[in-house]
Amino acid sequence: MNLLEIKNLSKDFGGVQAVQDVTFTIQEGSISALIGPNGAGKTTVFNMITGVFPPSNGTIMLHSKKISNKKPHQIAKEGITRTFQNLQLFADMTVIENIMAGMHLLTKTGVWNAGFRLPSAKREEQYIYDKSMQWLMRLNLDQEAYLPAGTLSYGKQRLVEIARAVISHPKLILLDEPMAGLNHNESEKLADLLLEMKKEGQTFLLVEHDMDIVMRVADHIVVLDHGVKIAEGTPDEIQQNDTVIAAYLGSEVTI
Amino acid sequence: MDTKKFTRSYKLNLYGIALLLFAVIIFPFLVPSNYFISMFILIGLYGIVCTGLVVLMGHTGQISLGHAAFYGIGAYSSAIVSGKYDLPPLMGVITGILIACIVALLIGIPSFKLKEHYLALATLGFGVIVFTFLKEWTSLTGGLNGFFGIPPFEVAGFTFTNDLSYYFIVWAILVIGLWFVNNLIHSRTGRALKSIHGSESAAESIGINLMTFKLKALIISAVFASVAGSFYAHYISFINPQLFEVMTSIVFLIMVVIGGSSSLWGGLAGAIIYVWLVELLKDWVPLLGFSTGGEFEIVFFGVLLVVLLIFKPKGLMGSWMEKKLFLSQKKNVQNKKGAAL
Amino acid sequence: MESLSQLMQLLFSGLTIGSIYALIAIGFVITYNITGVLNFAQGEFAMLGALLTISMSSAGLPLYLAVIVAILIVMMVGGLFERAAIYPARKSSVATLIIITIGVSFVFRGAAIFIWGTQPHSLTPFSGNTPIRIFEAVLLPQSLWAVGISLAALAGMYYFFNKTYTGKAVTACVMNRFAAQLMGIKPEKMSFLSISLSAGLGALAGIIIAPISGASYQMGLMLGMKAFIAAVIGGLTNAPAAVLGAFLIGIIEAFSEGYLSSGYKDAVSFAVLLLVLFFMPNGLFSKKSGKRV
Amino acid sequence: MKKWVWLFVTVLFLFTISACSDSSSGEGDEIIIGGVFSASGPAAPLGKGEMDTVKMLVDKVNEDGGIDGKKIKLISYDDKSDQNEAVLSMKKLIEQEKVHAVIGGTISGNTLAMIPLAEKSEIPFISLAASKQIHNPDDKSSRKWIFKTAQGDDVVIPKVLQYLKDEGLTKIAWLNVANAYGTSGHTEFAAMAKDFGIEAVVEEEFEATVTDAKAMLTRVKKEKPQAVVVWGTAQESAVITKNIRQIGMDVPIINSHGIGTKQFIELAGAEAEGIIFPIGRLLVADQLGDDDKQKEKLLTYQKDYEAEFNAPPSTFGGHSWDAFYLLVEAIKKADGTDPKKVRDALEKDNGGFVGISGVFNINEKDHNGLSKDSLVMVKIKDGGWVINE
Repeated sequence: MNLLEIKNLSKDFGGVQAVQDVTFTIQEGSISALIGPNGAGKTTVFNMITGVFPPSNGTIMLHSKKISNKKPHQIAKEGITRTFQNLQLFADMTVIENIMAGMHLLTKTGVWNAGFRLPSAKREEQYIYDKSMQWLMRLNLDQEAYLPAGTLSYGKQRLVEIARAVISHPKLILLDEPMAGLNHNESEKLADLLLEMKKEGQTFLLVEHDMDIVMRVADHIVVLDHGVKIAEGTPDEIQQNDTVIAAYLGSEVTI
Repeated sequence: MDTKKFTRSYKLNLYGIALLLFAVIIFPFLVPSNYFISMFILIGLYGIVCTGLVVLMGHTGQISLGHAAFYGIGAYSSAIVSGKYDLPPLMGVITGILIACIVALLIGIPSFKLKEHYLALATLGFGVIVFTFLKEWTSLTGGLNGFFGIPPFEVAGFTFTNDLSYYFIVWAILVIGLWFVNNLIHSRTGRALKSIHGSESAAESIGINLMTFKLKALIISAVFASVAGSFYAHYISFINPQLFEVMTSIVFLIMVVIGGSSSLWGGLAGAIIYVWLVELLKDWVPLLGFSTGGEFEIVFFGVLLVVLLIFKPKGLMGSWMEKKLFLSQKKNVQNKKGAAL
Repeated sequence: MESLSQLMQLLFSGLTIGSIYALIAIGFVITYNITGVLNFAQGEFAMLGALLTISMSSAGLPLYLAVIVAILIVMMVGGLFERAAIYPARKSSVATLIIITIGVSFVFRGAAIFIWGTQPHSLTPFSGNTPIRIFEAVLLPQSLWAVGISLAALAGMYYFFNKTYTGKAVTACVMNRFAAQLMGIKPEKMSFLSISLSAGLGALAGIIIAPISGASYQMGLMLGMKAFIAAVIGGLTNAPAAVLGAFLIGIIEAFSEGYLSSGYKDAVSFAVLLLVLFFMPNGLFSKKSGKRV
Repeated sequence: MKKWVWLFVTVLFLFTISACSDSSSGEGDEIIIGGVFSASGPAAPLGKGEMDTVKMLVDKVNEDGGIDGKKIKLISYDDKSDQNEAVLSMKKLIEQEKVHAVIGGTISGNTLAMIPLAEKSEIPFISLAASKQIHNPDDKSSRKWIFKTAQGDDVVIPKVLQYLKDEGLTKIAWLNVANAYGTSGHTEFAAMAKDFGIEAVVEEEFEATVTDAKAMLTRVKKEKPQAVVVWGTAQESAVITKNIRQIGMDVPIINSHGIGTKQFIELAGAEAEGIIFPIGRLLVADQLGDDDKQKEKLLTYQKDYEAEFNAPPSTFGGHSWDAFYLLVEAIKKADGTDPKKVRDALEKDNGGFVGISGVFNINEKDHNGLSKDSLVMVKIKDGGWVINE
């Protein structure tokens, strides 16, 4: 079943065509990857999906519901969360608080209930805590739960960021270069985790430069170059696509 | 897994609040003079304003250079409702809260599109405009001649006439306020506010509406300021617009910054330090051999302020809390790791 | 005829005060862009400049010499201020830095009371007091001085920033701190230079206005605030725009005073500030976008 | 946890200590007088002279052996022109220093904020500020313990209006500074002008920080007033006065008593020439006739003050001279410092007291006791002051 449908998506920044007429779909329960040389427009597509800026043209549909032109927090409410290329953790909050903050959309205690600590607020707080702790234990981060997030190693911070995005049961998670800054070992582990979560039914869309990982985890790959989609298909198909090879050769990167 | 460690800072603050409550109750028996009581009424009032500001500045990361306006709105609402129209003082306090909320919304919606310096300037401008209203709307506020004859606060048949009664109600409000803020910052809303401070784009990505939560923080701090203003008016019984000038907003900001905006206690600590410092300088500067103190007090105060902030840029409580919590937890982790080996 | 003369009069008044704001506003812009600090003590430099000049000229120094010496002293004070207060705290938060500059302004004001007392002081106009009449409106020689000097200062700044090596280095720092560092320019040095330069400009503003309104220890605060507004209206990143903003604020003030009531003068300026911030957050004269919101 | 306990204990302890050490007073052989003056901040030009005067007088009285052998101890605070500081200082004086009476309150706002404290603690309080509300409030609240030595606007304004009437200047322009001083003058003016047949053809305000008011003055000029009244203190009034002449208005300018300092003449320069204003006799003491009751005291005060501070005294200092000697007289008559007796003596036994600000006729109904005869109209001539009567 189609989870996300992107149709004729375009974006121009004051005359510069960053993304042009891009169309692709994402299947529920799959891992899709958006690849392409630097400046291909991958992050621009991400930013349009997450509502950072509106598309100049085209539509984005989630479960056949139009979500283009919504604001970032509304997109999150629709069920799309994300991680950032340059880590955006709440550095002064503890690890567990970061993850608890990720539960924002699943909970609803307001200022009044929270401020006077009414029973409903207490119950909810316990629920948030338990669930966050489960994730931390799954990620093997429970030891670090009470450290300020900014003091963790890069790889662990990455995991915290993913946990924060995944904990609210989003329909789709966008990962912006999740492997950046990780060593080989860490990358492999993260890839395993993604595959594991896929098995549980989680859908991902990632932008990634590490082609080994992409080929390993992705079910479906979309290739962009100069803002235009030049190929689409399974990893095998993409690896044999001449246009893709040419584009990458042109930018002196080999697959 | 139990929540003991997670609620540690919450519990610590609760103990602190309980201790404060105890101190508040025994304090009047320890001091020999009523003067300290009235000094602590002022500290309490500033503490209320600054505790609210801590939510806005320390937790949400939004600066305000116009909080004297909310303080003034509370004071004048009480003065006008109870002094001019002879209505129950409690209604004045509530009117102040309502007006403060509305004004906070009106100024917040356009202002929170701005950041940092620009937000500071916008709130500064807002402060000047409210001040001008208080000054020029003479039929209602009495203008620069001031508003005198504000009746004492009164609720359920009890009239607050002496210092001690104001001391208790002001500090009771402050204790409740601290408890409220402590609950708040250890909740979903509090985490949302803190995440805005941490990273706006990440906060949005987990579904936090920046505008709504910034407005919530502003409204909370505006209500705190307004309530403090109301009780100031009833206590002193005379107010004039100059009390709510830009300089007062700056003084609130000074208190929060020297106290440490990242800690629950920063506002109160700042209020105590500020008032205390001014008081001490008044006594000490003449000892250094300067006859009329005024100008020297200002110079000393300025120097102390600069030195303090250079060495403790996060304020006194800020640096202390950080060290305390961070170090103890790091130790915990190391201990555990050691145990595991 | 009468309304024309009033119009002219308002314009003259606005331009005079606007030129004072302009000098201080340029200082703001320079300081803000190079150090990232919103300097609330900027207006105090004007106060120091004015009072120093008055002291020295009443001690018998010729006016031009008093002016030069005063500006130099204030520049040194500015440099000292940067080294002692701004530089050590340069990595602190916005609020902390604002409070530090406010703390410094307390020190300046207190010191001024100590040295000059609380009484206002006066300075004789630079060149006579015979008003020039244009369409029934009155223009004082001192106003001409004010506008002339601020325009000359602007030209001087332009020359400095675009033609001299040091000036270009400062400009480079504004545009890209990192790149400038790579080219061997030390941002710390630039920070020192920029604040003492702004201090000098502030002092000049204070000296010009002293014959018009007198000078006292508390004159800095409001001058500083207004110059602030001017700089922000102009866009804070652009000195010529700040000068335009300053003249605009001067004229708006004069007109709201002339046609409305002077009680609302400050509120009107700040209302203009809010409108600009809300609707044109990059300033009236700026084309760059995205930096403020 | 431990640190919390520490912190609070320390705070409490320190306060207690400083409280105990400060309240060392209470010995019966001293008369303790409290003072609260605005010696810094915006009102400093007024408050500094007041504070200095009282200090000088206390030393003088003590050198002469005190009052009935008892020395006077003065405890004076600078409220920095800030209301909260004033309230706290007053509180400290009453509660902690246990003063027998308080002199002070340089500005009306601070005085009004301190009044409830004096009333509640039943301590005689002599204010130096001008507002009518200080001794005769609109809301008729109690002012039993409050006295005042400055001419209020209810005294000064009639003097000015009388002058205008005598000169036949009936259509005038009224300009006041936008602060408590200016607006209270305006309120009084608006209430009384009609009784003297004076009409304000234009009324305007200007800021205390004004640098150029020509814009506003062009509007005033259009109304063609016969005279301009400028109600403000030295700096801003000088700017306005200069501007009036610069835009070519040649009508008489009447200023307020707030400009009675040499600074005004310096600031306004040549344009100060011919300005008329009401003021206490201190400024023109040397020109008074020998039959003038005040002359001798005025000259003595002038001489003493100049010797001590190397500057001429101001009329504001004069107010605190009056407050001090009224209090001294009252203490002598009350035979001690019992507040009630001192208060009664202030109210009843000070009739005809000759002071610096004028001749006081304090009674139960009037806790100020000055009439408009305590003022003279003075003209600025050749950079000095001459009596214009």
